Amino acid sequence: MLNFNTTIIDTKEYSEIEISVIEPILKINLRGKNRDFITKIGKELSIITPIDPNTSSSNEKLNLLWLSPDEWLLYSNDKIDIKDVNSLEDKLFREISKVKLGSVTNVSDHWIMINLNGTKIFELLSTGCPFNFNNFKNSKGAVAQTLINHIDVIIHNKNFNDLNLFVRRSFSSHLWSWMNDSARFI
Amino acid sequence: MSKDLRITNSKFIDQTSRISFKFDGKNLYGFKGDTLASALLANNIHLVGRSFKYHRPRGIMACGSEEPNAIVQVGNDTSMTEPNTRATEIELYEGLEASSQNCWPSVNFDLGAVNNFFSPLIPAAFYYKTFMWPANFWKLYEYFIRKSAGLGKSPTEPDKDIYDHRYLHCDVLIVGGGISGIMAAKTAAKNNLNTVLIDDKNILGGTTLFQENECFKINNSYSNEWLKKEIESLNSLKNLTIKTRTSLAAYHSYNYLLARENLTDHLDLDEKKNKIRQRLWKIRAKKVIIATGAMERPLIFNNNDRPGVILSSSIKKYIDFYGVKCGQKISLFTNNDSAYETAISLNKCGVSVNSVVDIRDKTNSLIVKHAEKLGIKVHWKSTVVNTNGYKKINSIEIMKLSDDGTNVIEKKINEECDCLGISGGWTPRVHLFTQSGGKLKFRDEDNVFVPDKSDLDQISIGSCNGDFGLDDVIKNTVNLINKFLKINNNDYENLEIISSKEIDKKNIWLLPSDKPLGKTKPFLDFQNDSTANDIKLALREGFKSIEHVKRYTTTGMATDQGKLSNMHALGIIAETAGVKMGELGTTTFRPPYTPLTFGAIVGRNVGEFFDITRKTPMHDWHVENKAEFENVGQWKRAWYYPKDNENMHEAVQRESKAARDSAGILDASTLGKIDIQGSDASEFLNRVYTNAWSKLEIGKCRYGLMLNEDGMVYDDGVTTRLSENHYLMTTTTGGAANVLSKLEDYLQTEWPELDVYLTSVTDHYGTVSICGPNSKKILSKVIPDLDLSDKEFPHMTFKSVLIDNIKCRVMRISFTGEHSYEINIQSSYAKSVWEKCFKAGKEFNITPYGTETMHLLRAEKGFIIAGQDTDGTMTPIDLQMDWIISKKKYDFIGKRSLYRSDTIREDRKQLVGLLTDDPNEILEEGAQIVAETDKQPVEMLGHVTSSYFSPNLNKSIALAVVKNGKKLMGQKLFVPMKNKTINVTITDTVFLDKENKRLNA
Amino acid sequence: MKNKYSIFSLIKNAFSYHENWQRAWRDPEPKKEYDAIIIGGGGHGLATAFYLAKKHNMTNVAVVEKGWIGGGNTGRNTTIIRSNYLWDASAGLYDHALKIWEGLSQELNYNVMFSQRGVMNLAHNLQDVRDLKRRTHANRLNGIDAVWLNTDEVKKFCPIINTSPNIRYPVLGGTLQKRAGTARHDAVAWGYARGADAMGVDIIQNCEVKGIKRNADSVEGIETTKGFIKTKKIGVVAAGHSSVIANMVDLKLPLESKPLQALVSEPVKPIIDTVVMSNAVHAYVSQSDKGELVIGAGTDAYVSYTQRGSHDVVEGTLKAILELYPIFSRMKMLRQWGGIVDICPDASPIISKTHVKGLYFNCGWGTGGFKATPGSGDLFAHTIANDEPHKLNADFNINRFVSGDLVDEHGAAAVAH
Amino acid sequence: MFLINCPYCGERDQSEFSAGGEAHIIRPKQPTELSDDQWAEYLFMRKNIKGIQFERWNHAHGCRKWFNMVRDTSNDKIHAVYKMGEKPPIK
Repeated sequence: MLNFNTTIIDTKEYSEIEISVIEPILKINLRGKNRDFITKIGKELSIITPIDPNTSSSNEKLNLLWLSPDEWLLYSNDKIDIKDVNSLEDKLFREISKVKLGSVTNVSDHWIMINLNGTKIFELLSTGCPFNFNNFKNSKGAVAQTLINHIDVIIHNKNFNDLNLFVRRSFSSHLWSWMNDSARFI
Repeated sequence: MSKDLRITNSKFIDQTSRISFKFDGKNLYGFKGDTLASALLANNIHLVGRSFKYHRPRGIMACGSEEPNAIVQVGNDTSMTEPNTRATEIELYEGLEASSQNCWPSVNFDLGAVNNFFSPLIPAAFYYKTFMWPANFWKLYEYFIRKSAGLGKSPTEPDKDIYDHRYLHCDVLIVGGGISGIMAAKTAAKNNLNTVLIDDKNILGGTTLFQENECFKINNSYSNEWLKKEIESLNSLKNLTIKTRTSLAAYHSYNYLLARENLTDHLDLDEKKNKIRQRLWKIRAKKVIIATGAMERPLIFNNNDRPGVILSSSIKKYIDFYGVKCGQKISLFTNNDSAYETAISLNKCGVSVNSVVDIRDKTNSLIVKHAEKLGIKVHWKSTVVNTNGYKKINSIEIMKLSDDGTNVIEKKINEECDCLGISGGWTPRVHLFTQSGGKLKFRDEDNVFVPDKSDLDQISIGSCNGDFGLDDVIKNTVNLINKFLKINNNDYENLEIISSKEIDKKNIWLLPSDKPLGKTKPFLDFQNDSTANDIKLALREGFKSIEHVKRYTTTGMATDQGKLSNMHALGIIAETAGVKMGELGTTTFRPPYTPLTFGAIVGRNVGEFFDITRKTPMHDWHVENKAEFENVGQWKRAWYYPKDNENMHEAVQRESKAARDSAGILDASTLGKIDIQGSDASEFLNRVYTNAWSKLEIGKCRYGLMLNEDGMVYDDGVTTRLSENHYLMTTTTGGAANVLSKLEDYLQTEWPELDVYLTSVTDHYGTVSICGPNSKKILSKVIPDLDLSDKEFPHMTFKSVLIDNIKCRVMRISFTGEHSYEINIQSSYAKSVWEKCFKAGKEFNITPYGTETMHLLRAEKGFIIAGQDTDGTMTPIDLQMDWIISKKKYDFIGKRSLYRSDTIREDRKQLVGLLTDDPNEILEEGAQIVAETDKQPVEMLGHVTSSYFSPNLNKSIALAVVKNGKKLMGQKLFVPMKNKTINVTITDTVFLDKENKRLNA
Repeated sequence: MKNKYSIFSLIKNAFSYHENWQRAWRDPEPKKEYDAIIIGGGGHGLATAFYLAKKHNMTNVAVVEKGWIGGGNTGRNTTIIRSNYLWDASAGLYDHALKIWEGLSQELNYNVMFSQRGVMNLAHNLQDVRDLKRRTHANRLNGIDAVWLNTDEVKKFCPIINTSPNIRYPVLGGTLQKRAGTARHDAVAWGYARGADAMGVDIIQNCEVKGIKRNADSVEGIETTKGFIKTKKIGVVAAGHSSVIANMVDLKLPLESKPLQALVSEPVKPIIDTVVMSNAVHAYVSQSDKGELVIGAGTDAYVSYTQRGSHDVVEGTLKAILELYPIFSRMKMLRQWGGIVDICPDASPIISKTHVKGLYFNCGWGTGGFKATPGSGDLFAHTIANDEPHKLNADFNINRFVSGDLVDEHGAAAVAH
Repeated sequence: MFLINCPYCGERDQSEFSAGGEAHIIRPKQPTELSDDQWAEYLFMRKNIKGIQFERWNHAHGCRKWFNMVRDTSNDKIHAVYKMGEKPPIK
């Protein structure tokens, strides 16, 4: 049996900040331009496809993040079994890519999901992120693609002071230690 | 500490807590609230440094960031010492050690002072006119010049302190916590604007904080008392953030500002450790309000640089704020009213004021009258023509001014004093405004530059906007803020204000003397030792623009950036050249406003965080197995795996041999991988690669070469057709990011009509590459139910399979020329698959190999590495890869460039193989290749791009690019090294297995 | 030359309180016509005029400058001078310049403080090593004094460099050119101006070129803020503004003008006695005679004529400085500024005729023009005087961008600064 | 550091973007028909304007979309941004 390794399996706590890696999480990249594509994924996932920039929509299982006018990131709320990832990927691929509506790509291991929790997480982010969180903070579901200390990240405002942050796997251990180093000084 | 210099009634100095410190090795003490400067003055120490050029004794002259003289070396720990620090800005702390700079052996006895006697020989820019003979002696002259130049000493050990960054976004940023800044902050915050107020001092209030004077009252209380209440009221405002000890360093366009917050510099030595020393705030403000105040100007006259000559307003701060007398017998010299405030403060504290020398005719503003009531003597229409004393001023010479102010008349009066306060009027601090691109206008009546136009959403208020009277400051501040923030209810309307108004103004940039100018030393730039004479010399020699004069005389280029000298330099230029100052313009003020430590600018991105480190899924395995790593871009790649105490060569020889004899395993996860989907995917590939793709069967792989539009090889890799409209493209490790964005660029801008979607999956897949004659056996153990027969699974095809129910893609492709497979699997399982392969390969002595061996193996087969065998100047034809250029395709990226007159030339540099006559001689990569050995300089035909000793061929092999190489097969050439010449022969680029038998072995 | 400079002239003038020094150059009004006009009063332009007069007896020449001479990139660069370039053409060009530098103070009777304290280029990865070794070999065969240093030798030559193998990108070695070094930038402009002026060249400051008058195939003169000036030969040496001039005659150049930033620290006693450049850990540093650390930052990626760049560039540069010199963390940035550099796609300059008769361009020096000043002036003067390039600048013609025969220096990973 | 208004994501810090040079230089549809001069024109020759310039930017660390910008290169003032394929809002 092959065993599963993620880059970091850890949770760190600081004053009013908790940082933890949550894996395995399903992540599927969806791309498409036309209306049918939008409605199709909505139907397949029973979720409204967010078409407003920097927004997302969710149901009890899944979150769908707007990444660009023709790109979305789908991810699961909870840890998930690989079989379920595969079947959902196959299903979507059949329904979308095969019929030339767009593209469906499994990126579950392309991204690592880091959860940030606590009242001081935005201070933590401000140590290396030029993004203006003043409004983002208070808008549940908001999505931001930006940089943290030169590393690309996708930030999903899951809940009040509860963020999911996505970073490319090969960068994740570097970002992890940088964030933990930052947290010492908050 | 000479008791009598410290008075006891200061509210700002805590005389109950004594702080001991060291200056020039002497143990001294001051109190909490002191700066190093105030403490030194309280200890009757004025002489703190020597000037840059003449090494003249210099003393404390100001009380803030404009201080030109009192710059000291703080600390003597080799890693923590800090040069060129202003004594006027150092808050006193327990354990502080400071020392004078630029003097030897000591500030009191400085050998450099001989320069002062040579000063007639070394006017401005003298060095351009001499040191030219004998020609080769400059090195020697320079050595001494360098030794005598420079101020403090750099640390010689790494800094132990920590620096940090923060981003901050706000509605309103207010720079400066003086009276107008505080009014602005309160108003903005009360109107629900997210407001930030910063001030470089440790407490708010500016100079009004200690302005306790009959002539300046607000609502019937002293202005300082009124302000104190206002400051207290700020604490209740929830959307106001106040940052003290924070100085604005730079104001860039788009209201992007940098501010440095000092967090530990004021703490006792033992409290500093493991804390952030300085934090750089990167501020984005919707609106900026500049309230940075004004600086007092000196006056320019003979020997105006002696220790004890201090700006009048600084004397006032030292007495009113720090409770320190700058002297016992103080004289004042002014061209405006503010010196009288100083006189009154001194008088109040029982310091005898000899007299005020005022260049104006008698004036009777409120404050002057008040001063005279107190019996303070005034020399009207007079000037100081000289000061006496060496290490400290001991007397001044006063003369009457002629009516036009150009001459001195009547007899000289000598006045003893131990301190001279000078006031040349005020200069608004417009530095930040101009940094941000704002344009200034010149106000003739009082000779000041004030803010005029700006493209940014900002205003200047208070004295930095040219309002100097208390009533003007308050009135205009209220109006400006209301307009700027678009509000109408303002607490500060209809305040009752008493404020002395300056009636008479008079200004003389260079005061007349009884001596000829040449015999005097009227200093402008105290730190760089430039005088009015130097300015005039520059003009005389034809240096007319302010920038020329500044550079020729170095005026304004010292560590104070000319805060005190710029205006006078301009004034004297204007006077001498007979132009209006307004037309002359100013020099550009460049960031930072005050010098900024490199540490603060860099923050925590040092050491491990200097740059990102990217790791593959198998990284830990490589570490456990003692791999040496190579940096490839930001990736850490296994370079080779030394056994016992093998060196790199030995390890690589072993790995290479094993890979060909039995089996090798390589971590190829860093290769870029792009998932391509869409009905036009094939057409897209046709356009980006040089070869044709439409006919590639599903399940097959193909090698592709990507060019730049200039026709030069850009990247390469194998692309696999997974299904009708689905491809997986691989790129080089270094090229991954650029290739993806380049392809996105073409899709979005040039070919929007194509139905193609790209998604990077570089990090999603780990890639295990196993090669060698036994790779097939190994794979069959790892994936038993996969038919590996050449018929079912031939070279350049792929299979989608499951390993323990985990999907993966196995490509049968080869970068080594061996029978080999690449397993692509989700990164989470890649390490596990790697270990599985390794275990399965044990019996075949499977050998992990790194990038170095990979390079050797591919070189044996003559496969290129883009970036090593190509350098941005090689076309596919140059690489002898004509076969990969589709003749049928109408167009692809870079095609047209291949047919330019110089790119189709036959005699370009072309990739060839090289063999050394001596098979054990390994060529140096980068070595040049020539046809003749006896000429110098000699034409270079090309160079060695790759070179190795091949254990499999048991001889050295090399790839090279050689002019006209294709035609030179078998030709003997030379590789000239420093101490020998190596004979080589041009060969084919494929050294091993030309028939590709091993691929199916 | 009128009032020759020397220690004796200084002593002599000391007695008259330096009140008898003559002007370094006149301040003439433009004549009606010149035999040649140089547009741009920077180092390159003034040098061109100087050599037109000195070597080609063309003294009826004017240099027109929009602002003040030497106020552009000449006075804004980090003054690094070296000739260890890869390609023969570049090596020939830059070493020609270096040879002139070696006697320039005497030639101009103006101390340009050319200080040959060596320039070191560091390697931080295996490809760096290959590229730098390749350059060193090429240099040696071109008769240029460049040697390869291993890490210990690097440390020995510049002890304050952090050569620990444990840093992110360890120093794997480097090349050293001992004849290379720095010079005093202002002095170069002023020295050439004084020299040219003495031979009769008119240096006309505050004179902006508004247009170029031409007939079907050749130039007739320039329109300026000081009126029309007639001439048959125009040499454009306008650096960042080259395209602005080119657009006046509907000529497009393969140039982009971008902000290049530099900074100096506060002065300190001697701490680094050479010039160190690094490409991979992008930073270069030297110490001025005044004691300031002179540090070059990179260029921004966008076109701008503002002489300002973005802060990220400065931050990135100092980050690299602290990686290589952790002892500088407490040093303070005193001044930061920007220049506008005109960059060619192949990071090599253009010294060339154009299809318009009598119109010549000297541009595209990118971040590395200062070092070439004397050579560039000499070769451009030759090109203008003879209407033919000198063999040393023949390869730097505009046509190479059409034929594809580029002199690709960054392709060859040479640091262009 | 500019504050750039990405036509898709809104105002973001300059560090999220990468500059792509002069805009509206269309890649020739039939390169093979061009003379060396015409091809060089497309490949290398640029207006490099001092003043109002139309240029390409990419929100590289955001939505990864390319878009056009109207910027005054003499003072770095951004006058407008618009999507690829759209007409410039300013002449």
